[in-house]
Amino acid sequence: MDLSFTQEDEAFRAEVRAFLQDKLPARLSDKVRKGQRLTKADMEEWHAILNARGWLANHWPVEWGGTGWSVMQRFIFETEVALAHAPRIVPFGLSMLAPVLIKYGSEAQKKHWLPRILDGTDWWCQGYSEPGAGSDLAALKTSAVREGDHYVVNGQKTWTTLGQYADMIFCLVRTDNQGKKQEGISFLLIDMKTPGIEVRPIKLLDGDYEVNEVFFTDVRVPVANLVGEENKGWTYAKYLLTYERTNIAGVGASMAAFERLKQVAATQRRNGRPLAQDPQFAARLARLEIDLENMKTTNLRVLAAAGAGHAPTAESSMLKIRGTEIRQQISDLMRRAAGVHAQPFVTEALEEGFNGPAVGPDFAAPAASHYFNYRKLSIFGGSNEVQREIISKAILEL
Amino acid sequence: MDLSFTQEDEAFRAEVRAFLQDKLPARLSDKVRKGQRLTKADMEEWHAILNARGWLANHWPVEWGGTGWSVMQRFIFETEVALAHAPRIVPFGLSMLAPVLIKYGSEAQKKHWLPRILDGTDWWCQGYSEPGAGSDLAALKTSAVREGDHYVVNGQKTWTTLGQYADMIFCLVRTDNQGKKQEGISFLLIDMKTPGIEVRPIKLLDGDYEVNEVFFTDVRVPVANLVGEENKGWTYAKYLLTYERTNIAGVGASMAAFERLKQVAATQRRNGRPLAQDPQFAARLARLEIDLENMKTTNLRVLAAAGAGHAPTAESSMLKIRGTEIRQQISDLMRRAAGVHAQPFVTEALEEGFNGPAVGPDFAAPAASHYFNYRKLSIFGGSNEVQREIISKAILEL
Amino acid sequence: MDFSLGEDRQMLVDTLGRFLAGNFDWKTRETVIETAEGWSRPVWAQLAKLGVIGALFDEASGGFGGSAFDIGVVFAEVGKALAVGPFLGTLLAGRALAATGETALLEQAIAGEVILSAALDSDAAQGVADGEGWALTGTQPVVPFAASADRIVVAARTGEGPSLFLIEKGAPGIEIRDYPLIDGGAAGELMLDGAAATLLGQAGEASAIIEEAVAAGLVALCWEAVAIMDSLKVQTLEYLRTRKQFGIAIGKFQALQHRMATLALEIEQARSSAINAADRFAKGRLEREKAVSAAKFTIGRVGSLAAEEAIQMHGGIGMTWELPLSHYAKRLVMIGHQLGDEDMHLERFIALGQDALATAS
Amino acid sequence: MDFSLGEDRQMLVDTLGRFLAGNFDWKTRETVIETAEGWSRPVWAQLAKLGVIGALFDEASGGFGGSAFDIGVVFAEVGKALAVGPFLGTLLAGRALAATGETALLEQAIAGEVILSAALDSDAAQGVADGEGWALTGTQPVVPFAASADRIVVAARTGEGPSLFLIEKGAPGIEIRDYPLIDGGAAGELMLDGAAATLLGQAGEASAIIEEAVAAGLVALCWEAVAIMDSLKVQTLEYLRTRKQFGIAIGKFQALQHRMATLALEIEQARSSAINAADRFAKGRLEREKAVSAAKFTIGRVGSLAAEEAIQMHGGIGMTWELPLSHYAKRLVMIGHQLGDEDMHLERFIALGQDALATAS
Repeated sequence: MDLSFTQEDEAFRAEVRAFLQDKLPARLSDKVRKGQRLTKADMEEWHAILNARGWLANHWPVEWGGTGWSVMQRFIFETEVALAHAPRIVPFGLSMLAPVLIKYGSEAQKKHWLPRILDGTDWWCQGYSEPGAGSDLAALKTSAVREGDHYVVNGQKTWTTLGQYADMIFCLVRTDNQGKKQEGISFLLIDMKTPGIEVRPIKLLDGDYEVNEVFFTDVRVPVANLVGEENKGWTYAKYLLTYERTNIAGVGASMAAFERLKQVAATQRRNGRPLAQDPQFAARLARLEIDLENMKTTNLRVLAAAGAGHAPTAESSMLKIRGTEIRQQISDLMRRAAGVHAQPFVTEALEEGFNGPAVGPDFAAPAASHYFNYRKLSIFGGSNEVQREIISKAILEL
Repeated sequence: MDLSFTQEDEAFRAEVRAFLQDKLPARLSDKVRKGQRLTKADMEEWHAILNARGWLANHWPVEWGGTGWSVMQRFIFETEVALAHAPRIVPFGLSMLAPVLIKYGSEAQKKHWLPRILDGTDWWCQGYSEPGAGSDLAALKTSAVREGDHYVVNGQKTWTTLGQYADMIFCLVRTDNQGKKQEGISFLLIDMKTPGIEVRPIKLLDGDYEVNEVFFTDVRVPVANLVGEENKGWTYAKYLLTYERTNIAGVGASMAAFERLKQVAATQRRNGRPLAQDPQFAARLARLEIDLENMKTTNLRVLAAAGAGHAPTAESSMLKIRGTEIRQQISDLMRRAAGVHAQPFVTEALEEGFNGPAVGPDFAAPAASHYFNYRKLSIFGGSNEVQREIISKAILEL
Repeated sequence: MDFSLGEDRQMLVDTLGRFLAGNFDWKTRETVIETAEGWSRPVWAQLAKLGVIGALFDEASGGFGGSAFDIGVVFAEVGKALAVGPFLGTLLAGRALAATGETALLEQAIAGEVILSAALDSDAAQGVADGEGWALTGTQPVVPFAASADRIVVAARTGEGPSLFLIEKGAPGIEIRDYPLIDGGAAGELMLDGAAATLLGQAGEASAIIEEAVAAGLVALCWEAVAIMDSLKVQTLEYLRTRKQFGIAIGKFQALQHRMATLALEIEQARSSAINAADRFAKGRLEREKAVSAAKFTIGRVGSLAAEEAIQMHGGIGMTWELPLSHYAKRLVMIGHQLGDEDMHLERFIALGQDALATAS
Repeated sequence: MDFSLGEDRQMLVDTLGRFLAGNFDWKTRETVIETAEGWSRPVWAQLAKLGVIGALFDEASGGFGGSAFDIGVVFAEVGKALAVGPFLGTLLAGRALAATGETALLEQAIAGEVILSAALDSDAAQGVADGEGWALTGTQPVVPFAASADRIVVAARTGEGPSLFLIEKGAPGIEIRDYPLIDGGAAGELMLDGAAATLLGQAGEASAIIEEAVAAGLVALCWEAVAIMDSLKVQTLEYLRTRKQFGIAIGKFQALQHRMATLALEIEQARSSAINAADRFAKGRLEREKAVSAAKFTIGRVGSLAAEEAIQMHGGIGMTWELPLSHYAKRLVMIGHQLGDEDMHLERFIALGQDALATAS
């Protein structure tokens, strides 16, 4: 039993920190820290910086541009990046499509698409959910009918995050209506500029645009854009859903957010004393700090097991549930800390370079928006109810 | 909207209080207040006192010995009796069997059994649950086969509360194995002295004996002891389960227990101050007080609706859940308040007249035992899970 | 004991409910909250005509009601329709005006001719005598519909202690930084720099008046909150009955059924707490304050649960602007932030209990 | 980073586990807890021979282990078997003896020849110098296996401050009111009336030693608790898979499945907290104390949940004395009462955090 990081790991951490110190633009980390909205250009900028350093695709095989890092190194990297308030890297191409291509794609597909993911040529988005297929993803209906060298795609996808910026979308489509619903699904890569595609933004309850509906009307997709075999898409989709979930708890992001919360609690006052000394708030804060410390160690235990060759399966579901609960609780305490200043909805304050008169303490401006927005964490990416089903079946054998 | 009791109700309350002041033996209320164990004689003594006043069967029709009280009067009575630390009246004959007899029994049965319930001739117990039929009560297997003027009963009942004192048991038995399991159940009255009956005590986790297994081997029961029609027992059982549930929340008992808890919190010290000023304990106490106040009003709302002719159905399930949760939480805080003195298991201290050296504060002796014993509240009487099913189906229509 | 509203109050509820359903439907609301002022003056004028504003005040103050139950039922209808408008500011300011004998102004407000608001944090401003009047300095945060108000009742500390003042729209020394609210409507930071003000009542005597006005505001918010919870429950049950996944209505999943049962139970507890607050309002100070703090704690606790569960059970669709549900959830959570949150009222309930003990002993 | 126990420690675990399974099975336990002393001297002697007691102490003190992880794994096996015996008293007293250089006595305890206990509430007794020795007066509550102990380490306040003493069985001025415990085993109120005592270490210097010994005790209790939670989980899952109601295994009911998933998740969190406590034990005081308080808070919180859910899901049968489960549940809840409960450790965690801030600034 030894929970200390190795000397090599600590040296690696120092290297990551030095890099972040050197290369992470203060303009970007400042926006992230303040909870301001990132533009497409902001995200592309950070993507390019990481790619230049060779650390972008750190979980890919080395031959395709990976770093060969251990799971522990990847954990350290993710944590440090989050603690430094770096922008989140959009995962759709890099962490979702790429692993599928690497495992199931043709040589030609890998050679064509992987470099373009690295250099940012293609901004990818995900076409999984449909209005009638949420938790029950396999119930999807968007159809792809083979016509010569093309599939003709009709249907609708939804909850497509950042689809408004995307050049490409990877889609689960139905190529066969016979048999079980999990059979007859195929995995297609579709150019967003193809005629017949329409992207409609979905306005979320916090007023933000980050998800979209994507409509397909007779969209012609070259057969070369089929990944793997026709009707085997469910296998690839499941692989994608279980791949690289060691960082699903978002420990780094929660640590960074919690540090900010702690600062707020030390300075923001209620009833004549800092919130950190308010009995109820102090108890909420302490419980959260303890939960976070516990989750961090649970995460490390899963990583250590993964490093020893035990692929985490349902353990990821525990990390997903507790990780999102903690992230939501941090945002919950932030909004509580804002007091009456949670109500003002000064959206300009969420934009870079906002110079208007502040309304309340600066952390308050995005507090309620974040709280409401983070409701998504327990819904998307496999709802926490679905994760409980997985735990119940896979770990508890009920 | 007017939540005050009427002048008549207040006069009634005064009358009840005067009676309790006058007639409730201090020896009994003292034992109840201290959480000591009541003997059979203790319970019979209070039963007789109430009967002498004519208030024992207050929910029966007047012609059979009832008082004609309104639901609100009954609520006031139950509350005052509990606040005065009177012993609980054993409900099996008085509140469970009697309503069934009154509604479904023959004239002869009523005339024979009801007066004996009042005067305490028969101590009744309940034969409902079986080892394989708990929440799924209708799965019961104890069989009664007609042989001439008798039923011959074989099988086993369990969780029979205070069966060790009982003269009589009312049982659900299977008289027909055809058709749905709810059909083919009959309602039998069985003399506990009949040959072939064996009562085995079940020791509970707190060391106490209050429930039993009852075994039936070729027990011959006169056909005259069948209540209502053969194979219609499920109807009577359901009636019994929904009857007289307006007091199911146990508001009076919780109020009395909470008052005691408040006294404890005001005097018992931790970290150099009374528990009532300990931030965590004070918050637990305040939340509980608020929950109790809310439940009290919820209960009164249900009563007022019942008084206006709306029979409470699934609302009782809400009261049962929250009522037992609150009662359990009070016992939980009592055990927490006992600190290190929750561990000592000085069972002598639970007996009347205990004069040995006290171990810790006097409230501590039964604190852990009660906490563990009260786990039953959310299990027995229709588990809280079953109550949630009822709410979901009957109120929410899911 | 009587839990029915009574005939007059039931008529008020019916009238108001019908009016809002007809004149403040969802489309209207969507339009109104995007306007600069964030509320509808014509709707307000009609509400005044219907006697809705007068229902918040007693006859001695020019109103037609004024009991805590009157306030409760009006705000329940506001909650049901998710109506936006200067309801709370009018109630708070009006109670203070009534308590200080300023019935003439209050009557204009009841008639809808004058729009009121209130800024009742007496630690947020100082008042000094200035000739015949007073000058106020300080910043009062998140004053409801501040920019729309013709008069604002402002609490400020003077040499004599907490005092109440009246300020007038556009008077020198007043600046308002106004903004929309995340739950609809608008408010503003009221920045006072020697603003000319009229004293209400006696200097230094405002504490009890403020406490009573805030207690009325708390009753209002609690009833509004319970109505919103009811609405969230109905919307969620409807969704659970119709939304299908894995071939069946998701309302058939037992895990969700049990959570909904718990939520329904908690909402009944919240309703009871709001009834208690209204019932104790006319009782002694300690009983009133304990009950309103207990209620605000309860609706804060149950409110977050109801909002979070309603969204969670809807899944993604519950997070969209398009679905009214998300706006009900936002309003409910934000009620938690008005006039003291769950934690603050729990602390206050504890402190009031200790006061009671100290008084008793 | 390495979460494996390591070869030696794994061997200890295996040996101890096998021994307890063979020599302290459920029947033995049932017999032992009904005896007057409430534990088994022969079993203890064998444990000593196996080196289990020595594993709690380092080599300098005559032991063969002594790290927090050594302590943890021993108590985990104790928890798994629900073993009763003077484990905690030996650990607490032994750590104090080791810290004050009393290794000779400790070695006898490690050999099983002397039974130790500890009463470490320095506010519960006073010590005054009495010739060459000291005299102690006061009452130490719930001292584990007090009546069985040959020597008890007692904390008491002297003119110099908190101090540690050793008292001997049967010495004048000592009275023990002993009793069984609801979770098995025994303890006693240690009533001191001028009892003759030997000073351990320096008078007034005991605080740090007591804190470190209690921290070791907290690590022990946390690991014991997690093992009990594991056992409750396994027993409950087994019951859910086999108990049928309404024609199917109750483990097929989704509401119970989701609750078990939550419980399993919480138990993993509790395990992590116990690991953290052991890991930080050798670090600086503040890190150690924050971690042990965090762990005791966590196992208190999760412990009640696990005990209550395990009983609830079993239904009536879970409440019976006959089923081992109920005894696991009782022990788990009672661990919450030893060395400070959940609330007290949360308060302590908050206070330590504020100390840290004060030191940092």
